[in-house]
Amino acid sequence: MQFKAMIISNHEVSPGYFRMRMSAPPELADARPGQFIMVRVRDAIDPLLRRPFGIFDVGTVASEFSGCGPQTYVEMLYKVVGKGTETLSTYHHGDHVDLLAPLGTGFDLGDPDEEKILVGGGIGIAPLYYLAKKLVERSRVRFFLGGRTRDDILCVTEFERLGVETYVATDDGTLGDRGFVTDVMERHIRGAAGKRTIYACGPMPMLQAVAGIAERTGVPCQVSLEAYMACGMGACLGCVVKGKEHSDESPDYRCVCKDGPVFAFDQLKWV
Amino acid sequence: MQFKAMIISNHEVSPGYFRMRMSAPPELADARPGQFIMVRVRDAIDPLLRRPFGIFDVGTVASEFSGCGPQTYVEMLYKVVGKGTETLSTYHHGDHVDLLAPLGTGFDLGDPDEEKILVGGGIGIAPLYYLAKKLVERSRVRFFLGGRTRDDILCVTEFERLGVETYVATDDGTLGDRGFVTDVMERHIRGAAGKRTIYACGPMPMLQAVAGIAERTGVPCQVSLEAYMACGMGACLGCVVKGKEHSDESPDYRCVCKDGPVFAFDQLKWV
Amino acid sequence: MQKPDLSVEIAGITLRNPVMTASGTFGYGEEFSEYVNLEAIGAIITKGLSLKPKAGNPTPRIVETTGGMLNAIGLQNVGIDAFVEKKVPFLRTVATPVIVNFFGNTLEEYAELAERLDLIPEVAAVEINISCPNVKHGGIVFGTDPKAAYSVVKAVREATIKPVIVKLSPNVTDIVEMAWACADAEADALSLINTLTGMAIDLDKRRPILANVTGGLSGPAVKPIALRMVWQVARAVKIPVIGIGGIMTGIDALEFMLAGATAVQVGTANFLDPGAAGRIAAEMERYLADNGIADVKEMIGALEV
Amino acid sequence: MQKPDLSVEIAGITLRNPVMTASGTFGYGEEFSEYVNLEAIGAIITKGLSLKPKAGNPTPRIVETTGGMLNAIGLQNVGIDAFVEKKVPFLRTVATPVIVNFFGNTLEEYAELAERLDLIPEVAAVEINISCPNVKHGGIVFGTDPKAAYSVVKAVREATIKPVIVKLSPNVTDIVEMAWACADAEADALSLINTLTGMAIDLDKRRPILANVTGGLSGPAVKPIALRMVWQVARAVKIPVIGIGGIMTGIDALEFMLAGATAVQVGTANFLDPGAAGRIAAEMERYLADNGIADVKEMIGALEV
Ligand SMILES: Cc1cc2nc3c(=O)[nH]c(=O)nc-3n(C[C@H](O)[C@H](O)[C@H](O)COP(=O)(O)OP(=O)(O)OC[C@H]3O[C@@H](n4cnc5c(N)ncnc54)[C@H](O)[C@@H]3O)c2cc1C
Ligand SMILES: Cc1cc2nc3c(=O)[nH]c(=O)nc-3n(C[C@H](O)[C@H](O)[C@H](O)COP(=O)(O)OP(=O)(O)OC[C@H]3O[C@@H](n4cnc5c(N)ncnc54)[C@H](O)[C@@H]3O)c2cc1C
Ligand SMILES: Cc1cc2nc3c(=O)[nH]c(=O)nc-3n(C[C@H](O)[C@H](O)[C@H](O)COP(=O)(O)O)c2cc1C
Ligand SMILES: Cc1cc2nc3c(=O)[nH]c(=O)nc-3n(C[C@H](O)[C@H](O)[C@H](O)COP(=O)(O)O)c2cc1C
Ligand code: FES
Ligand code: FES
Repeated sequence: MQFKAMIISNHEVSPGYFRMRMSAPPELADARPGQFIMVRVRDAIDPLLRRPFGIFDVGTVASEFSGCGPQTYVEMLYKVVGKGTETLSTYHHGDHVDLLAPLGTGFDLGDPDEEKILVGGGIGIAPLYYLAKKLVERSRVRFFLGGRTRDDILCVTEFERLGVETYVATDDGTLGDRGFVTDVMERHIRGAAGKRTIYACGPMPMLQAVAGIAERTGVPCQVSLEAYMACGMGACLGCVVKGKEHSDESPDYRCVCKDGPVFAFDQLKWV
Repeated sequence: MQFKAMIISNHEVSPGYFRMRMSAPPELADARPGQFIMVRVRDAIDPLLRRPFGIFDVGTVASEFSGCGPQTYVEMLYKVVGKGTETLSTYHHGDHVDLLAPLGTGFDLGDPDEEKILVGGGIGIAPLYYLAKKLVERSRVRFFLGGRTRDDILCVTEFERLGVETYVATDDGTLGDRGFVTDVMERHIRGAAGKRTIYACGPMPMLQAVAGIAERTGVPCQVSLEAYMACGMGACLGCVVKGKEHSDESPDYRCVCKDGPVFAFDQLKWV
Repeated sequence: MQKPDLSVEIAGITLRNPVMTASGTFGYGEEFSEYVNLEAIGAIITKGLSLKPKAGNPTPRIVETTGGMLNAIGLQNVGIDAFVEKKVPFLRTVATPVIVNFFGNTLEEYAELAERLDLIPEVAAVEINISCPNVKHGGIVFGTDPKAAYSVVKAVREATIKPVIVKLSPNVTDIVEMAWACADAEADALSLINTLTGMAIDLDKRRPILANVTGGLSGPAVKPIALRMVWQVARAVKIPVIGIGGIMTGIDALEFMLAGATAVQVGTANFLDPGAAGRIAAEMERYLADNGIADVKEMIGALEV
Repeated sequence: MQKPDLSVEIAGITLRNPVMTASGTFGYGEEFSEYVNLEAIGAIITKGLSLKPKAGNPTPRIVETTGGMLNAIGLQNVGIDAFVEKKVPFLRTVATPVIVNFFGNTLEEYAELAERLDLIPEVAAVEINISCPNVKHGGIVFGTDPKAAYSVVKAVREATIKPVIVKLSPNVTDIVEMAWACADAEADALSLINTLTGMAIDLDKRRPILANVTGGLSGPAVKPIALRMVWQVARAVKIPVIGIGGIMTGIDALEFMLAGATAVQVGTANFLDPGAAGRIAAEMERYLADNGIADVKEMIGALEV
């Protein structure tokens, strides 16, 4: 869908990280966790391309008092890294942006009887909140959250409020354990019995570590990837990633935008 | 001078016309009428070039009550015509723009004992208000103001408040006389005795008509021109206009930005 | 006033309006069908096709630059067999001309593919992408050498009775010379411009951003260059010219027509606004109506210089 | 850490930093002296000079495009006599190397002007603008034909003992071939790119916006093309290369150096920000300091591909 969204709120949740709520048509309430949106930052030429962001949350509110009808909203959580996100961070309630949403496939929620392990690195937690919200309805969910320093650890309270058990690690030990969140997660998996699935999103080295753990422990794992995108709909072939069977002779490229951004880790070629 | 100006106010004075007041360093209070400013509309690449605008007014205010020191301001009056002016029109109190000011030479205030005839077409009145403010201190000033329709007639009250006699003409007769303001002005000059100087700013056909009248009546006349500009300081040679002596063999180009924007009409080649 | 007539004719094909989607920016049409009424656009030009499937380049393949973007997709495509099997069935359902953009690495490959395309009734015309290195002749790019361009166009011309459009590369000293060579080889129309070769660098990593090092620049940044080349070529040849490069609005499209283009293609704009092609056609219609112009064909080459 | 060393050497001239002002965008230096400390920049390159004063083109001469601008100033300049009389006295007072950009309409004019410039002690080096038509040879542009470029560079080379920089036009199929021709003719350095030929149209008036119809495109829009050409040329020749095209920040400038440039020139940026040249040098210094790089020369050609 393409629509003009009104910004409902846009606030800094940690230095350099913003959470933005935008109005959306009712159909968006059916978006699947792991799907993403593409934002046209300004109705102008610079920045030129749309910027992709995970869906942090969707929902519908109806004010009991104002008598307004129900209003669907979509939220994103973003980090200011360049001119697009910087411009977004200046927007206020009442400003508008043009959105394409929902895009991509999303996470497979899988078997309710198993434990769900969520692993997020830095801003990589963005698509995991909406996922957690869906998963806790049916499964036990643990969330492993890592970042460089404590300012990069976002929304712990929000996850805990869902009833998710949350584990934090920072590279510098300023919050939670010192070290890699993937190590904390691996220790947990090794110690525990029963079936589980890992859902991961974050920087590539973290995803590689997670894929390694999944490989070693035989735990199924879904990862959400990022890639430079132009169209977001499988047309430009700008965002591809190497599929499992890829070789130079017999290429197997998948579109992150259309075939992903979520992939079962064993469907991809890791280096 | 180059400085960051804070926007103090920016409001629509007539459909599509805005008046914007910006903070300025104290030196700007010495700007001469007819000088102009170049505005960097956004601290970004699009729009790329600065936009030139006449100085509508400058002044200094000191609040009696707040105890703040005196604050110099500069004002411009602008018409929304393209992406630069459209962006400007969205700015609010507290936003910032980067300015080069004051640029160019400005009007010659001339002999106080003569009558001053100001002729403005549409947004061409912009540099005439500050001029009128200076002139009324010493001379009798009449202001002839023309536009397509009544929405293009701006700031009549402001001029009258200065003690300027104001005559209005519109092409469609929706305000003042129907017809060209230059005809009204010519009738006035022909009927009157004594010395006078004409100061004119507006679209090229109007300036050509004014120059014709000046020529026929022998009344000295200064015109303020517009030209596409890149540097605003005489370096790029983008803004030139043909001087009186211009011919293909012996070129005589003048920079509107540096040698102007105000020229004695008999210094220019009128086609 | 009546609705303005937006239809134009290119190489014997009548288009309901002059706005086509540029190759490589619109997939095979289906991808965009949710966002734009495919039957509101002039023609669909499909992603550059080759005989065999092509892997394309490693990633990153795209990067934004000021007012434009670089791409080094590397002509990844499904190959002619999968095209016929998987893409044509959808295109058959759309009442809009389909033009197939294609390329080869040798003269023979160009000719063979043209023969294959000749047999597909859904293909209204072919567009030859000549911006490819000729692997048999030391990699000299077909699109920058008039003789090589002549021979590839000639080979295709002889292999198909479908209208042949040749897409010119702007990376040349003299675009008119290239246009003449293609016209001499009996091209039915010329389209220009393809992308300009450019590069972007990641300072911190000290590496090119694109895995392929260089890529093709497109988008509004290149529009002045495209407009100039279209103007030069349209004055120099008798066959119709299709203008491409940075078109974002109906105004842009009409400027290209004034410069001499009979039709236009919209590329990068599809990424900002998936409905761009339909919107641009509508904007053209509005402009014509507002200005009392009955027929868009009046605009072609109407620039006064 | 100590302050990074920003100095570089081009053709025997030591520059305090690699940032020069591009010809035609900085007048004769004096115009900008209120906004930028002229002694904080690497070198001043003056407006293209000819033997006789030149009128330039009719107006409009400039127009903004997306991410760039077109100019068709038409090389208006005061001529060598007025230059010596009116511009050199100011430049003499500035402790910054002055490089004079110049052009001619014939080989002989180039040589004659070079001889005149050779006698002016304030001129640290000359930069030849070869993007001009050779009036004696049917208007073929010196800058797009390697043989013509060779002969004009050779003629200048023989007429002066000052360092000779040749400024290359990007409007060519093969920039490396042009670079080779100039290096063969014993140019001391190459600067690139000059502007790309483009055009803009006023739809309502149905006319080109520039009175000259076409103009030269500059600004950030062209940066990817400039970066690619600098990279190609720097790998191909042994003489130093000066990078030009859309440089707005210290980051941009350092990217050009990674691509192989020994120094850079800043053009259009001067219009947005008259202090651009000084600011860019300061931004380069800050980047080097922040990244523990002691000498800017470490960046030259340090791109890993
Ligand atoms: C499917 C998907 C989901 C994402 N979800 C989120 C999210 O929820 N929150 C969040 O903060 N970020 C997310 N990102 C990354 C986000 O898209 C980039 O941070 C953003 O595009 C940067 O834009 P910019 O203009 O600020 O940066 P610039 O560096 O100025 O951008 C320049 C260009 O590079 C592209 N680019 C830069 N970084 C990235 C990146 N990491 N991934 C893809 N393209 C990039 C931009 O889109 C743009 O085209 C996601 C990316 C993808 C592909
Ligand atoms: C010395 C001088 C004083 C001026 N004073 C005023 C004033 O007080 N109030 C006012 O409303 N306008 C004034 N103008 C005109 C004003 O500069 C343009 O209306 C404005 O630049 C348009 O910018 P834009 O981005 O909205 O339009 P666009 O059409 O998008 O601008 C595109 C380009 O064309 C240039 N341009 C467009 N129209 C003009 C024009 N009429 N003159 C010069 N350049 C133009 C722009 O600067 C820009 O580079 C003045 C112009 C000059 C030269
Ligand atoms: C991502 C991308 C892929 C492209 N693929 C092709 C292609 O396969 N064949 C081709 O002839 N042109 C291809 N092009 C060039 C476009 O068709 C068009 O000529 C160019 O982008 C200029 O138009 P624009 O500025 O409107 O984008 C591609 C362009 C882009 C941006
Ligand atoms: C207004 C203007 C005038 C120019 N005049 C000259 C000139 O006289 N001689 C020359 O060699 N280059 C001239 N140039 C080209 C610039 O020196 C420079 O090569 C070009 O603008 C690209 O750099 P930029 O993108 O930083 O502007 C001119 C450019 C502009 C914009
Ligand atoms: S972003 Fe275009 S195919 Fe994925
Ligand atoms: S605007 Fe550059 S010389 Fe006047």
